[in-house]
Amino acid sequence: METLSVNKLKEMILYVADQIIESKPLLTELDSAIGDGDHGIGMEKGFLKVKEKISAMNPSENVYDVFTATGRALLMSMGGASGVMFGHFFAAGAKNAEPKTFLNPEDFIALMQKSLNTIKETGKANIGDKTMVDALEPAVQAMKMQGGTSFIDLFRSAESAAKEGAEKTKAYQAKYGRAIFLMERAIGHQDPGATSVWIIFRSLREFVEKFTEGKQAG
Amino acid sequence: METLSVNKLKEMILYVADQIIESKPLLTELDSAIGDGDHGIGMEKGFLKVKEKISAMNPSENVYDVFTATGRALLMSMGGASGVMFGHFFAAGAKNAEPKTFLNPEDFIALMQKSLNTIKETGKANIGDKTMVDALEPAVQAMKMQGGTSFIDLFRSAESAAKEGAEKTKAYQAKYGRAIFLMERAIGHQDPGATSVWIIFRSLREFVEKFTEGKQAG
Amino acid sequence: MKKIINTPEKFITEMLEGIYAAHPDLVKFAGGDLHCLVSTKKIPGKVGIATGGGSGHLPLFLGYVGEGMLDGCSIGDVFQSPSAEQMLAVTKEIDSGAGVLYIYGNYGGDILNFDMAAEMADFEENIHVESVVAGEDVASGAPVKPGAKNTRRGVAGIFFVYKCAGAAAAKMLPLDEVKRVAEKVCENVRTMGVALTPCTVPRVGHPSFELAEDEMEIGMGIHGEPGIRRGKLMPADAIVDEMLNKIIEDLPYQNGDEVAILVNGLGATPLEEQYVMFRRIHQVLSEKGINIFHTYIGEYATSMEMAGASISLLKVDDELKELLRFPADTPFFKQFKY
Amino acid sequence: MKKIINTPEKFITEMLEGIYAAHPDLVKFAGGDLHCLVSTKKIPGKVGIATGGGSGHLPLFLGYVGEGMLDGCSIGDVFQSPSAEQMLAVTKEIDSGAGVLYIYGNYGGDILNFDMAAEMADFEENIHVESVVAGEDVASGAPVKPGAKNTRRGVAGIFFVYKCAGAAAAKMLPLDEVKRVAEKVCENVRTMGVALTPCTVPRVGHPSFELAEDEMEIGMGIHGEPGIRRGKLMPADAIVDEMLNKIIEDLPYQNGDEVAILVNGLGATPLEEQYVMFRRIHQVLSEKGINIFHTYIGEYATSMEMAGASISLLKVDDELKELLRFPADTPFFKQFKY
Ligand SMILES: Nc1ncnc2c1ncn2[C@@H]1O[C@H](COP(=O)(O)OP(=O)(O)O)[C@@H](O)[C@H]1O
Ligand SMILES: Nc1ncnc2c1ncn2[C@@H]1O[C@H](COP(=O)(O)OP(=O)(O)O)[C@@H](O)[C@H]1O
Ligand SMILES: [Mg+2]
Ligand SMILES: [Mg+2]
Ligand SMILES: [Mg+2]
Ligand SMILES: [Mg+2]
Repeated sequence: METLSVNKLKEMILYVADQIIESKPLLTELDSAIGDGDHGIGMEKGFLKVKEKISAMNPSENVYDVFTATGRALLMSMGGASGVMFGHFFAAGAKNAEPKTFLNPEDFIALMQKSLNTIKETGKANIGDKTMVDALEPAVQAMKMQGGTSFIDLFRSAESAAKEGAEKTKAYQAKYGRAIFLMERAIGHQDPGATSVWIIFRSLREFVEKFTEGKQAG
Repeated sequence: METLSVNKLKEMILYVADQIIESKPLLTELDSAIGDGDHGIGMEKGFLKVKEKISAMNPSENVYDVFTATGRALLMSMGGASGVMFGHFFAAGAKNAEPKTFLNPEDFIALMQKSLNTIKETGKANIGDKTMVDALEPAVQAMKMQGGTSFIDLFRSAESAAKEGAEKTKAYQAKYGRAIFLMERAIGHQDPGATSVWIIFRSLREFVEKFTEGKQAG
Repeated sequence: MKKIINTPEKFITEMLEGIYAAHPDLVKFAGGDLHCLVSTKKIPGKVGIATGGGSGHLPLFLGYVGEGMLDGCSIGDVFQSPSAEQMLAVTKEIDSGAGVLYIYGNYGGDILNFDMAAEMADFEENIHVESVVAGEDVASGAPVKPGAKNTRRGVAGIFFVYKCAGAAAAKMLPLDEVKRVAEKVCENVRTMGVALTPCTVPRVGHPSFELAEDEMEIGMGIHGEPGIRRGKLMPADAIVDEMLNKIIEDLPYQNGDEVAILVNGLGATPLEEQYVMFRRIHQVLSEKGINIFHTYIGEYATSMEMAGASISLLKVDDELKELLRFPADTPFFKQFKY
Repeated sequence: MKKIINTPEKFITEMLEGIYAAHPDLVKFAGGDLHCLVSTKKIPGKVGIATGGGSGHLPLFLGYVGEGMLDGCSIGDVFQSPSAEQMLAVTKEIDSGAGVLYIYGNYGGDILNFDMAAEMADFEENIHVESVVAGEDVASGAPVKPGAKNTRRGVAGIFFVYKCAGAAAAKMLPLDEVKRVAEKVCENVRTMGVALTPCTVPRVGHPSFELAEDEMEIGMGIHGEPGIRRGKLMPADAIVDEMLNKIIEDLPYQNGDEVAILVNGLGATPLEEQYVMFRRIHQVLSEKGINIFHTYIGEYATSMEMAGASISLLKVDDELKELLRFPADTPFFKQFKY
């Protein structure tokens, strides 16, 4: 069974950060249709802070410190409900977790499950409310079904579930965030936060694929 | 040659007041098209005050006191540029006039000429500027052409010149008052102030006609 | 434009009823006429200051009646001069022996009526009345030549005239001194406005002019009087630059001068945008070496729901600075000594 | 909607640059971040009061930072909660040993971020933070049950919370007392709004909702949140009656009660119309035997260029009256002792 070192994990987070920053135009477009147009900007701002913090992070023997630093950077810098939600995405599951020098797929599933719980508790959103939960909850389910065999399989299943979940949000009316005010007019548009969740899982999968290829090649 | 006593003059002014008050809807309509819609209201307010003041006027031996009281009532109560202008219409020509117990047509022509001068001096408007001057100046000219033979002829000529003058304002762009802001869009609409001038002369003519008929009958 | 009113006919009367109900401690009406608003506080021996003008410009004009500013105001219908009788009633009420100064904007109807009122106050009531007519809109006429008639409209800059003359009167200066201060402010203040949308006089029911969705008009007056240029809406900095340059050239305001600034919203333009404008004003003045003594920002002279703003600059010296610093307490403008 | 801005992206930054340039004597920013606004005056031993929230509501929120009101404010983008980090920076700057009270409106993003900031202030900086969340919009949820979670939005009524808590802090009351006062105001204040037109978030570029030319929405929130009834535009008196009845029933306010009133313009609605509304409020309250202690009218909490207004009633007792009377001096709200 695979594991990820603290350093590898940092690399992975930095890769995710770059992908999110690159997706700014798409996220802006989605949030302009049903929100206030700032989701791309907010995520960019947050993940720039993540890059700064992760690059400057003190040496650590604990993988959960990487998740905590990432979540905290988002939470502190983004603002809005989404700042807190994406903060929890990374940090909530790491809270009080037993320190580990290597992360395995099972650990990751447990972490994401805990994060999802906190997000739902704090934000009160459920499946069908047109939020990031619509992508995250199926992704967590899919990872649990898949089981902790390999990161590549784990992230592939998470990505495809998140993608499907994000696409389904087109059919929903919003119950949280700015899109509420649109009522039925939000229908037909994909939720920006759910889209970000999909981009995160897609980036994780891409990173691990490259990493694995690299290993096979090297 | 005819003359008008102080009492007859009061009656005449009261008759004019009633006619103006009755014309409120027309004046409102005209001012709504090119102004702020209040000319009818302003004239009604002013001539209600005229009725009050003339009815309560101290006995006087001087016909000019009637004109002064009328003009002053308008000037004090109406507000706006038109309050002052219609005030002058009645009062300016009576200023410093030698007291007379009876008014003859020549006196009236002189009075109106003086009023016109003051109106043009104060308001700076000339023929073609889309104001009451466009009705008043031709009316005064017509009365002078007609000469001081009888009030009935005098008022008939004034009325028809004022009417024609008021109609001509349709072709003009405004240079004074609210209609300025409309620029060329004011074209096609008749000036409310000029229309009031016409109504005044029409009422004078009607009053004298009735009075004359009355005399013939009585 | 949608309005929260009952009927256009009752609009101003009901507005005034609201004013008296809301501020019974500060204002009352004279001569049994709601249109004749006076301060509840009358100071024996103080020069009375009266203003007047059409409605639709709140807080102008009546909003500045109170301690340290004005003593009374005659109120016309929307964009309409009040009558001479109304101004006379205000004059009689506020005179306390030291005479009355009229300060109002350069509009035909107002001049005609207030001159008449001044004449009657002088002749019939033996009240000494002096008048100062403010006209500082650089977009509305050629620069004023000494001795010549001022053809410029009076707009938001009149606030500075009220403020300084009001302080001078509160300091118990005599009528000729208060008048001198008012004239000094008039000579040293300049304004320029920009309109983005029209407004609707309730009785008329439709906007007084039209501006396309991507247009603005630089120099438009507060009743919609034509400005100096209609064109495509520009970025805030470019709008400010165009307005400010016209203002600065006019007096002119020069390197080393000290100024008070008024950024005034015309009605629908949010305060946020006025601050974006002020940011640029601050930059430009810094570059030109013109020092900012004090800044006023907000709605000081509106055109109901018109979108747009105006900028006024007042060149100050020690006397005007002292008068600007003086406290004021009115329904709409309050200032601690600073 | 046309706006006087440079670019939507720079709107709030440039607005803030304008704020600091205009009021250097009153406000400055903390932590090197323009979004962290604090008063220039720090009083040793005084409880610090911080607020925060999205932009687009001036004078809310930052406009009430000053003597007798608030000490600091974290500022988000348009209609967007500021971050926990920003609120923390404000908190650190304004604490002078007596602890800090957060007062803000009941919005999801704000609660999440400010709770986080409070936690970090407590744990990492050893600053005692308490929070009072205002939610008084009767159109946005069922009446608050004791102990239960308040689902109502916070709107213009928060002004009263700032005013009273600010005065309590200025009187050097301890944190728990200032918090008690803030909670007492929250319990006794109720608000209801009406919207006539939408507003446009600059970055989005189109209005957040639509209202037909003859429609209004009673109970709409200041970000365009759905109200309780959309219908044909009614006369001012009928609008006031509908809003006021909902407010009065809710607390309820009763015969013999004394109230402070806030009539608040949402942006494009002229002051004239707000006074027409107040006229009716005054009539209705008189009929019901509810006494008016003091009236505030103007723009206190806006939605940029939205047309509409809100009415807030605060039931007062001797303590709240004394606190309302206390003077205040901020960029946007000044009050002499009355
Ligand atoms: N209560 C909530 N629970 C979960 N996710 C939420 C919640 N509120 C908002 N979101 C997510 O945040 C996204 C919007 O993010 P963003 O645009 O950055 O913030 P804002 O809505 O404050 O402008 C939405 O698309 C949604 O997925
Ligand atoms: N300077 C002027 N000289 C002569 N008449 C004028 C002048 N200004 C306006 N008027 C007249 O006043 C009329 C408008 O009157 P009214 O509606 O009562 O006043 P206001 O324009 O102030 O609303 C115009 O139709 C015009 O005839
Ligand atoms: Mg957004
Ligand atoms: Mg008119
Ligand atoms: Mg008029
Ligand atoms: Mg946002």
